Amino acid sequence: MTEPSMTSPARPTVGAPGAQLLEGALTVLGDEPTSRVAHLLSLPQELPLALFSAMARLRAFDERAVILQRQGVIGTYPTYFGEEAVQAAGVLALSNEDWLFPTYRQTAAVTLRGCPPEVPLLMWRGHPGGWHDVMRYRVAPICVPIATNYPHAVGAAWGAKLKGEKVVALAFGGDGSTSAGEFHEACNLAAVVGAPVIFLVTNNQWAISTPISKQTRVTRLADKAAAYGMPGIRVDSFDVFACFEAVREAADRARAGLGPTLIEAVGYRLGPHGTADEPSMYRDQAQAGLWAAMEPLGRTEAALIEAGLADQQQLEQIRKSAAAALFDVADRLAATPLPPIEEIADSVHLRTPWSLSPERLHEPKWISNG
Amino acid sequence: MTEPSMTSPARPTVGAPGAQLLEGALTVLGDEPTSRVAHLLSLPQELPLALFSAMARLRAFDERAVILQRQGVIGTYPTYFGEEAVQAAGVLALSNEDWLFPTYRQTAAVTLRGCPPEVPLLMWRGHPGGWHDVMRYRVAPICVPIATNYPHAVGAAWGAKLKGEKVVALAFGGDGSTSAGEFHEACNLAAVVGAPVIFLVTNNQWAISTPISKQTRVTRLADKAAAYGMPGIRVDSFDVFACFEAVREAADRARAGLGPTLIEAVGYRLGPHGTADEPSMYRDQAQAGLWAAMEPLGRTEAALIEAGLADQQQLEQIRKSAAAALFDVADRLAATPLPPIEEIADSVHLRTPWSLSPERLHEPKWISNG
Amino acid sequence: MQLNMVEAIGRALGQILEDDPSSVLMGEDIGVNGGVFRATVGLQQRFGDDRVVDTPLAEAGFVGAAIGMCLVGLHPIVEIQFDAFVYPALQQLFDHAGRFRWRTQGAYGLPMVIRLPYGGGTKAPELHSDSPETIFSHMPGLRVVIPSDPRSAGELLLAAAGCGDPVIFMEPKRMYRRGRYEVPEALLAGDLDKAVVVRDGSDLSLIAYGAMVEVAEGAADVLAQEGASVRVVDLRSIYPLDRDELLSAASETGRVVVVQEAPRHCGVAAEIAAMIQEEAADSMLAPTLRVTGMDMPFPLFQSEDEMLPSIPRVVATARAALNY
Amino acid sequence: MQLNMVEAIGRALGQILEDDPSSVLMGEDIGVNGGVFRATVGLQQRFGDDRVVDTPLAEAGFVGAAIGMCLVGLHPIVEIQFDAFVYPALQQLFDHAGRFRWRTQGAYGLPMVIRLPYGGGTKAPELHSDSPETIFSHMPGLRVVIPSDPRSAGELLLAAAGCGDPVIFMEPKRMYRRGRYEVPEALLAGDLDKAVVVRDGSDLSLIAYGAMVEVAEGAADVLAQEGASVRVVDLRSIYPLDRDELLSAASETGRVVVVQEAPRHCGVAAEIAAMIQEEAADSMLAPTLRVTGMDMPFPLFQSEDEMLPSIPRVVATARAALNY
Ligand SMILES: Cc1ncc(C[n+]2csc(CCOP(=O)(O)OP(=O)(O)O)c2C)c(N)n1
Ligand SMILES: Cc1ncc(C[n+]2csc(CCOP(=O)(O)OP(=O)(O)O)c2C)c(N)n1
Ligand SMILES: [Mg+2]
Ligand SMILES: [Mg+2]
Repeated sequence: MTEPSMTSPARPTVGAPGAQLLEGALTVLGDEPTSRVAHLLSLPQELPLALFSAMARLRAFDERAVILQRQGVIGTYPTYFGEEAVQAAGVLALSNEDWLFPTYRQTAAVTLRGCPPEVPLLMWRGHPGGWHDVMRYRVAPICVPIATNYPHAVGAAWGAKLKGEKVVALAFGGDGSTSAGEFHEACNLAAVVGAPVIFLVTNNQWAISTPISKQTRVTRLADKAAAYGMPGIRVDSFDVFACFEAVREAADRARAGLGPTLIEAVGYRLGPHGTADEPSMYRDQAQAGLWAAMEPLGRTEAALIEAGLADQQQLEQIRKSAAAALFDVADRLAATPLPPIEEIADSVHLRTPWSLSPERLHEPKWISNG
Repeated sequence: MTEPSMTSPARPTVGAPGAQLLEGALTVLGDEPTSRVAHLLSLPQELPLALFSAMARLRAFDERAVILQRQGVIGTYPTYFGEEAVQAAGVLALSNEDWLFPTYRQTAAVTLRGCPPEVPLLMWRGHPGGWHDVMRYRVAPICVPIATNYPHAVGAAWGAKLKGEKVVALAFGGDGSTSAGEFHEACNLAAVVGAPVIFLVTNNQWAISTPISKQTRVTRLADKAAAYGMPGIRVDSFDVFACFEAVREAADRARAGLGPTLIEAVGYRLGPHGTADEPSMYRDQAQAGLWAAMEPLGRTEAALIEAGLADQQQLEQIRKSAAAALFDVADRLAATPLPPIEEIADSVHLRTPWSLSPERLHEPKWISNG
Repeated sequence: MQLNMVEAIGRALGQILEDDPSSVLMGEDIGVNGGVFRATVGLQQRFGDDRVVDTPLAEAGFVGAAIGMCLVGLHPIVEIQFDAFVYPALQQLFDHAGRFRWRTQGAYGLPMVIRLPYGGGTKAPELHSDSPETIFSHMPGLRVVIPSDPRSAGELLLAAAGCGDPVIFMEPKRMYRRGRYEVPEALLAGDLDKAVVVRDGSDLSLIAYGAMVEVAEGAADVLAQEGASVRVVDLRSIYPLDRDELLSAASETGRVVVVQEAPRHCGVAAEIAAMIQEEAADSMLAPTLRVTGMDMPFPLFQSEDEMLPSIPRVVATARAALNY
Repeated sequence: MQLNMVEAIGRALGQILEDDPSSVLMGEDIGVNGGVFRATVGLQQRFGDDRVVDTPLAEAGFVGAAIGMCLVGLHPIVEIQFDAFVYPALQQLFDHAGRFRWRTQGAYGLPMVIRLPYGGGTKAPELHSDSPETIFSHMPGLRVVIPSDPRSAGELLLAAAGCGDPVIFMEPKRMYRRGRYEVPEALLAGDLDKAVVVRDGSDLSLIAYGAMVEVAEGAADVLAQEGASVRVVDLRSIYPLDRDELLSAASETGRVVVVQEAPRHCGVAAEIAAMIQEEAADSMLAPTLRVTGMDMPFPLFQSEDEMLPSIPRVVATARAALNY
């Protein structure tokens, strides 16, 4: 479950497919050891470990979810193995007043805002308790239809701006989402109205089985920002410190009234698209395996140790306690009662229409002579 | 009706709002007189006059249509006054084998492929005879919903390519259309599959009352091409020779297997959005009037005379006969019988379903006891 | 005061902007230009361009943005320029607007209104005459409301803006300038769920909505001359239906004709007919008949009167029901 | 040979690609990966990536492109990955696909098929279980076809590909792997307009389609044990409806129950009930009753069996009709 901790913080050999995409992408861990260490030491004291802990929690959730799926406790599950850095940085670089717009691939991001992990797990268990409290966490419901969360983020950011609040919105997305019309409409609208929004697009080079080369002809998704007159930033998606800087800078710009930013977090999908997907059907898994060295927890660990900010044991402990917190989660899931359908029907409208009233839900109750 | 023929071919004073947009746009007429003349003389002998004639026919149609609308012979009509150069060049730079995808603003373009002008006029008269023969002219039905014609053009071009035919497709559109998702999806798809398609976008700086500054934050629409990895060309929309070159080059590229091109034809909407629109509600019409000097027929006339390719009288004659051809068009429109609704209902499906059969169209015929 | 429908809508919008500082109007050309139908004339001047916002040409984008605005406490009212131009936004409406409250287990709603000028009868170009209410009423989570006259337009728009859930507010554009009628100076929110009996009668009920209410009333006049006492019910709420009023009309008159300009197959009239025969079968003296648009694209305008239910078609169908 | 539904669809697609050199398959992940449901497995290898094309993630774009392909003589068959993901393409389908033949005054059609895996019962995540057939059948110009078993899937898909007009071909994904049944080695095109009586009966007719046919048959078994002779009709064509078969069922059995998993309001069952009472009122011994999904978003999967019509619900409703 845990990765070899001897990973180096540096970037991988160019042997990995598409590794050249990392060239020119913002990096901290890929820098010279001295500047890498200097960067980590320049950060607010708690931050490096906080980022690591957040990633460890995300990892523990993901690993547990995969197990729960195999055990039949939850249904199909989209693992995000390897994308913890982007998510942790995306959440921690913003304040809790800021809004997040996750997709199916960031369902645990809300746990970094304090939501119990049972909640997103209930979602994958097909249970309505899986919908977290949107207003409490300022995290939108997870979004399944690709790219449709981008306009929401623009609206929230723009709305906050209209109200004179200094709130930023961040939308997550993938390389595939950039082909969809709503990505375009959202980026364009955001730029026109100067919405304080961040489009954080993880280019993991795959949309299910579709490689980035069949998705778009440009090799750098960040170049798409030019079409909207907004900055496009490229960052190493496996480098939590670089991701943090990129998001923080974009948030600063946004708060300063300078409008939206597109961030392309460059990487590679280390795992399958989801538990129902079989990548060996469509890609060379041995080749793909060359990217494993970039796995962000191991890299961060190595860097933290190198900078003297933590020792191996301490980090191991963080990972272990993150995992431990989820050992009995299956019991908690099982213990969560399913609300009756009448209650679910009653949740659709503020004033429930007659057709969704308990008496009308099942035909025999109201059919004459039934 | 006809413009002062003493117009100069050159570009207007910068006093016109947004005139700086023309900077860097491809031009022939805006060049030095010597190179301008040289260019015209370098063209195939018939071409300059053919372009002028095509524009004259488009102008005559447009002027007649506006009159017919005032007379109540046709309904709301979207005039394209000032956009004749883009349309004439778009049609003439391609072969008759190539496909055109017009919007509501290019309804007469099909007449340059031999379709009688009554046909598009019948469209605005609300008569089904207004649908031209799509396969005969290789011109798609006019497209009202903004940007939805772009994917069609991509499909036609891509399809031709898959079939091994050297056919090009050209889609017309406006500045407003670039904000719509389907513009993006079409451009991206075209670039990925290398479809031989030309996106010919007229930036007339207005989408009804919405100025380009509220439409997008970039000032050059052609810059959007970078997001797709295709070339973006800017051309003076009032310069028929420049437009011709731009389209021809894009078509050559497409036929050579080099994929799509985005052409931004830069200009200004000289007239209202349509006959129901009142531009003085939302723009300074006096300022807007400074663009009138760019009116493309006058400019072309001046250039043709300057190059010794025609004299004033000859050109006047071309305009007059174009107008004359439409003098009695109202009678022809009136003489076109309206097909009965049963016939229209029968045109929806190849095998007409019972619900659209003549007996079922009007209730009383089939209702029991009716 | 005497207002036509579009003026009444403009007034209601002004009142909403005045009373609710969180309300925002969005749409294409609604600012300086006041909208292509002039419903928002003067509002940007009055309330500023932070409250009355021109958007780029991107219906999915700005309907999606309206959803996001709700999250931060705004109450957006979105104008779609014409009926058919809502189609690019259907994914946002079906996948998000209609599902938000359910996704918060009932806790939070999206207080947004989509204003949609719709329907035929204005001699407009293609795709400017659609009547897509069925698709909104079938896809869950959306309320669908259609006024028929200036006063109901104003009152229902206020109610829609205050209802706390997304409302597709469809405005029969053919009625926009169909004469001025009395509208109270200060509008009060109407009842969003209620159909209204616009004229009482005991022999037959005509159920209609939007521009078809006027047609139904015209038909009722003709039938009255033939001695038939005809009730006319203005549906107003397309989803949810006012079941009580519909079943009363059915059981009290025993004969029902539903009029809709949308295509027939799976239209609102089908739902009403199905419901009446399910729940009031014993009272019915005749089948519930439908006068509807045809299952075809709305014809180019020279033939639009053939598509649109007319007084003669309604009268003929009503006679069939009366003689059943 | 014995095939399940998804294999039968794959076979039919292979046969189409083989017989019609103008046919092209398009969609997300249909090439190397063979589609998320594996319907196209092996086809790209067999026919090349010019015939079986992976598209970018842009449903409006590639459905629009399919329309353009038709103009140059191709016959595209588009796979949409899951039901709800067709919504971005609705504008293309409503504004263009459904209107093209009418826009050519009947002269030219678009020979395209949209394959849409749909419906619940597979314990899938949100927005992977919708049943949007109503919206396609209401909006003019589209044919809507739904098979219920491997053989009808293969035969109707062939018919759809050959019909000359756009067909929304909805595949009940819950039936994809519901056992293998005999399918002819060489498939022949089925009849696109015909409903099929899957079992005869004289006391009551159950009308169903897609995955609901199996449920209706299960209910018919139960009712048979109670002594009721129940006819089961598989609708197959959602638009146009097979009026003759439906009216025969109604008038010959006098009692009808329609089963659909889509929400009730304005569903296909409403249309059928409305039509039967309009046209067969005199033969009916009971109202036409409906067993449907509820007017709410398809619930997260733990509750999906509450949404989906079940054998007990159909039986109970049938009993109500029988005892009427
Ligand atoms: C509109 C829409 N079409 C199709 C799908 C099915 N689908 C789910 S994930 C996915 C690929 C997304 O790829 P990408 O955007 O790169 O994100 P990733 O999964 O790699 O994180 C597809 C096609 C969907 N969810 N929504
Ligand atoms: C999807 C859609 N939304 C709205 C409209 C209404 N509409 C018609 S023309 C137009 C402006 C188009 O501007 P532009 O693309 O610049 O083209 P132009 O009219 O200037 O030629 C609008 C909003 C439409 N036709 N389609
Ligand atoms: Mg991806
Ligand atoms: Mg324009």
